[in-house]
Amino acid sequence: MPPSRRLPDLEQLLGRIDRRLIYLGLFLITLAPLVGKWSLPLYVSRPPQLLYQAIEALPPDKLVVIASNWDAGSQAETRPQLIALVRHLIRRNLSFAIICTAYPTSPQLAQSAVEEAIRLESAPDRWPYGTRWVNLGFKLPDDPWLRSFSSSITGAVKVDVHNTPLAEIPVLRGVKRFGPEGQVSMLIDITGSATIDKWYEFLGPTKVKIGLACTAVMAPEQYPFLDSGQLSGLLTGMKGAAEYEQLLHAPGFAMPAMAGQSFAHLYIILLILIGNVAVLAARTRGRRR
Amino acid sequence: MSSPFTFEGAVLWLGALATLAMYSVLYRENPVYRIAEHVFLGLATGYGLYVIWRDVLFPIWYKPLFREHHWPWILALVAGGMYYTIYSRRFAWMSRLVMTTMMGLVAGLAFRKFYGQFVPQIGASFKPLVVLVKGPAGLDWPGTLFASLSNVLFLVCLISVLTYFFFTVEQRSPLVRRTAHTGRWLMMIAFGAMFGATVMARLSLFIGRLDFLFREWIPLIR
Amino acid sequence: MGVVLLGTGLLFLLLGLGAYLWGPHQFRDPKYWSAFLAGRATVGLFSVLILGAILHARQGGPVYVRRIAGLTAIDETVGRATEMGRPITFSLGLSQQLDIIALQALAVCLHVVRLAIRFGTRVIVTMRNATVYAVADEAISEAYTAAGRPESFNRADVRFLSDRQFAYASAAMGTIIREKAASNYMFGEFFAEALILAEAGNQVGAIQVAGTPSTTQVPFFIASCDYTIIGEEFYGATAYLTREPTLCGSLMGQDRCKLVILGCVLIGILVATAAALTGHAGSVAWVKGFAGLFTGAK
Amino acid sequence: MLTFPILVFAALSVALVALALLHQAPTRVKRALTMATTFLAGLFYVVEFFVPPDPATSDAVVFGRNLTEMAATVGQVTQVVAGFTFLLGIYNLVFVHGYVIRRRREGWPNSVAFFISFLAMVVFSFWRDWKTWFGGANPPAWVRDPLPEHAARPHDVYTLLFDGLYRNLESTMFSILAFYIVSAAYRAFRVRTGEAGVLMVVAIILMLGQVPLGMALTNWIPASGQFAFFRVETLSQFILTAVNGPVQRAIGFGIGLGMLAMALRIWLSLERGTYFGQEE
Repeated sequence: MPPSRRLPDLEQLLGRIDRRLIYLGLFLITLAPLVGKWSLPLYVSRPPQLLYQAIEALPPDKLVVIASNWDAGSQAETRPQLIALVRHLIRRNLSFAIICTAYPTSPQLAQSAVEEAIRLESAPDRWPYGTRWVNLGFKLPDDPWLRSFSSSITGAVKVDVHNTPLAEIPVLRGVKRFGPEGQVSMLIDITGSATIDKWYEFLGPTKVKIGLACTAVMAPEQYPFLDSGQLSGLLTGMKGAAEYEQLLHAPGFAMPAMAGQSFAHLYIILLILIGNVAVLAARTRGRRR
Repeated sequence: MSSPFTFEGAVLWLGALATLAMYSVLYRENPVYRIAEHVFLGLATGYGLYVIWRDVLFPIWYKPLFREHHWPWILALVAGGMYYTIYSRRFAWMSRLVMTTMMGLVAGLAFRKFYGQFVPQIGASFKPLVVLVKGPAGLDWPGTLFASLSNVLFLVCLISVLTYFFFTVEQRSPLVRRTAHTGRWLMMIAFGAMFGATVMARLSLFIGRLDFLFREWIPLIR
Repeated sequence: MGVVLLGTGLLFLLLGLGAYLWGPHQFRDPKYWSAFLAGRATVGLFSVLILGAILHARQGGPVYVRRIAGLTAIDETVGRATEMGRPITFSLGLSQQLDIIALQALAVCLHVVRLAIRFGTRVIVTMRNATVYAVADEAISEAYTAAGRPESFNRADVRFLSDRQFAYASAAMGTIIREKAASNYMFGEFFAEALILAEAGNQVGAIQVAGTPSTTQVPFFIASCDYTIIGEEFYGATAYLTREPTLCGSLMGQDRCKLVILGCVLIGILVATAAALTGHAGSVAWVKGFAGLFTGAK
Repeated sequence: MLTFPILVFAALSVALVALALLHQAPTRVKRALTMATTFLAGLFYVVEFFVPPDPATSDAVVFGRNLTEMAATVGQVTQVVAGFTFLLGIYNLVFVHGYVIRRRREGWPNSVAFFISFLAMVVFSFWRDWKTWFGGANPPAWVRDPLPEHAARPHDVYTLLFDGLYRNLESTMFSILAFYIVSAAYRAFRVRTGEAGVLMVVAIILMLGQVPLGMALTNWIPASGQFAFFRVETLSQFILTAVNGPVQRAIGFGIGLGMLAMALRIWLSLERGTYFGQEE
């Protein structure tokens, strides 16, 4: 009887780890940083830096419009982006309005995310709904509506998400147009869907600054727009959100989530190496015989 | 943790239970997963029917026919009905007639698809093997070398992978054989890259679920 | 071959002449014809090359077809399923409508089914689109009739699962695991769910063969399947399996087209290189014009 | 207005009579007809494609007929006819699961669950929108919640089914890929052959290049300078653009040609016997 029958040899041990153990490992290693709020240092790349600088340079008396076009399917990437951006706006003391054009469920998700951002900045009394920010709800973005929205916000939207007429909402008083001559200084599209092209088309001519935060899959196509200056900055998925949190020195969900990503990636690499050690072990044993 | 007896709470709890039931398949295929799978299938089929009616049959068939009275649309019903003869031996030829007509349409569309998708890539492949990159002080040598080598690599990849896909040429000549072999290796590099680049997106999905389970449902993550 | 080329050429000439003489005034505008030449001529040329090769093969011209690794395994997989007394599962992919990819997947599927009928082994075929289901049901039931065993055809073995991507994935995974598939085939168009199906097959220890033109999913098939058929091999599969002259000739035509592409690219690259080195304005313009033949009008 | 039902009835009768007449025709005729319809159907798109477009509108016009506009209609007809086949798919599901329940096959309660959830979804989705399609009374609030403050999440049964169950089932199934990608990597990336080795090494480089912890490994290499290329994120970007790009393009050429060739064979019915017609 070969010795391997008595002792579970290296090859057996390392080469055939039960998949359930592997799954459990992945589960724990991704969850732990989220629960423990561990974060790792990040290297902030240029596109988030650009977005940060663009927001830093905005005039204080104008409004920022956030197009929140994500739903539960991409919330791990887009929700932290929204929270980080809103936190930055609060720190810069900039009022903002939320509009959703992709999913009917987005306004509610955006509402809870903004409320969390306000809580994280411990500013519930400084940022009451209506006087500093407003949620304009979901609108179907067909071309006529987009055209009207880009020329007059209050003309295209009549009531906010709670059905309050816009005239009764202080933050929108006098707000009409986008661009340097108008009252809106920037549009930031936070999206899990192909919404940005329409903004280029309809808001591009108004010369308003456009920022984009999108899922990782969509980002590569957007680099040309960053180069051409059509985009003032870009956040790429969860990584972009984490980089932004780093820029703000305000760790939220994304930094621990990126730590989870890092650990999980290393975990996979470790598993691959273990598997190969098993192969080597089998090979050397084969040679000995 | 919110109460399951409000509407919002009910949505949350249903979602959480559905999530856990689906994940249970990671341990092994089990009765709970089986129920979840069939519920999912039922809901998806119902939803599919709803979407087909809402997005296709109502706006482009029912409305023109019964509201705007474009009577020829009734013939679409006949054509659609002909599919249903697959269950009858005698009338099955009708289903074949409509199927082969559909196949003909599909085939006809392929020409434009090839034209739109692949032909432009031929023209886009005309990259010079030498790219002279100008720096502030004359020629930027490292830049030139890098850009040129990238384009050479491009050509090598294109030729060798295309050679791998030659089916009716016997690979007798060692040159052809080696080129095809290189093509296979280069493909493996590309596939490895695609695999590695996808991991992050998939993990993001899982982190999204963790966010749902442990922030919205059980508030572990604050 | 010559006749076809000549005939097609003549047809186009006549069409062009007719259009010029009796067509609307735009036909007399040279821009019209440059728009036509941009790209369409390439598609036309490729079609003629392929048709010519098919005719050559149909008239008995010799065609060699190289080995396609995964396809040699089909006999083995069917045999294994028979020995183990377990079924074969076959996914026709996630095409959202009846399309060329689904039809090719069905052609491979029918080959497996015909073999399985001879061995008396069950094949469970699943798909995502109802039109594909209708065609598959009809074709498979006819395969049974043609083999003289119409009574063995079980309608419940051709299954439309769902038109929703992940509902399909979940149901297909359940099917593969519960039926304890001895072999699992995945042919057709696949998206992210590819790995779910492949891992399910892996869990029950099925021999897995996958073939797809969806290049992004090939890495995951390579990781989880025993055999993976890549890219154009997917379309070459039926030719390799059946050795039908039409199909083999078609493969030969495709190879000729690839030669043309290679030739064009090489010429383009050489002139582009010369242009880059010398900065000669004429060659720069020539490369642009040559590339314009392929990228030109919409 | 009366003309409409008459026209519909006439069109239906003509179509059915034509089918009945054809049914009497011998197999040879039917087969010829099949080939002819395939060819004509394909010919439409082929002509629409090969006719040089009007430079002004980029529409293909033949003898005063705008084929590009007609193609849009043909596309709609195809969509509608394909839409009708969906019921065929549902028939198949009902057949399979009904069979399991009738015979009390193993796992029949699952099939019952299928029927219940299917019917619930159909009833509540159609009931909810019935008025927008066919008019009639407003559905009750638990079928369609009219309150504007619930616009984001209406408190009705459809939302409960869709947001509560369907959406979560779907995203969970999608996210299972995270687990499977790990187990597939562990199992498959073993250096048994050179090819597997290449696959593994490149995948590892790319994985490192995606996350901060991986980038930290090569962070000591200066970001600008001759060796910047070997920083893991630069290297992985290079592999993606300089190798993956052209390889995918070359694979794409083959796939495109395969598709074109197959389309030609189907259009001209050169591939007889592949799908139907083996029995004769």
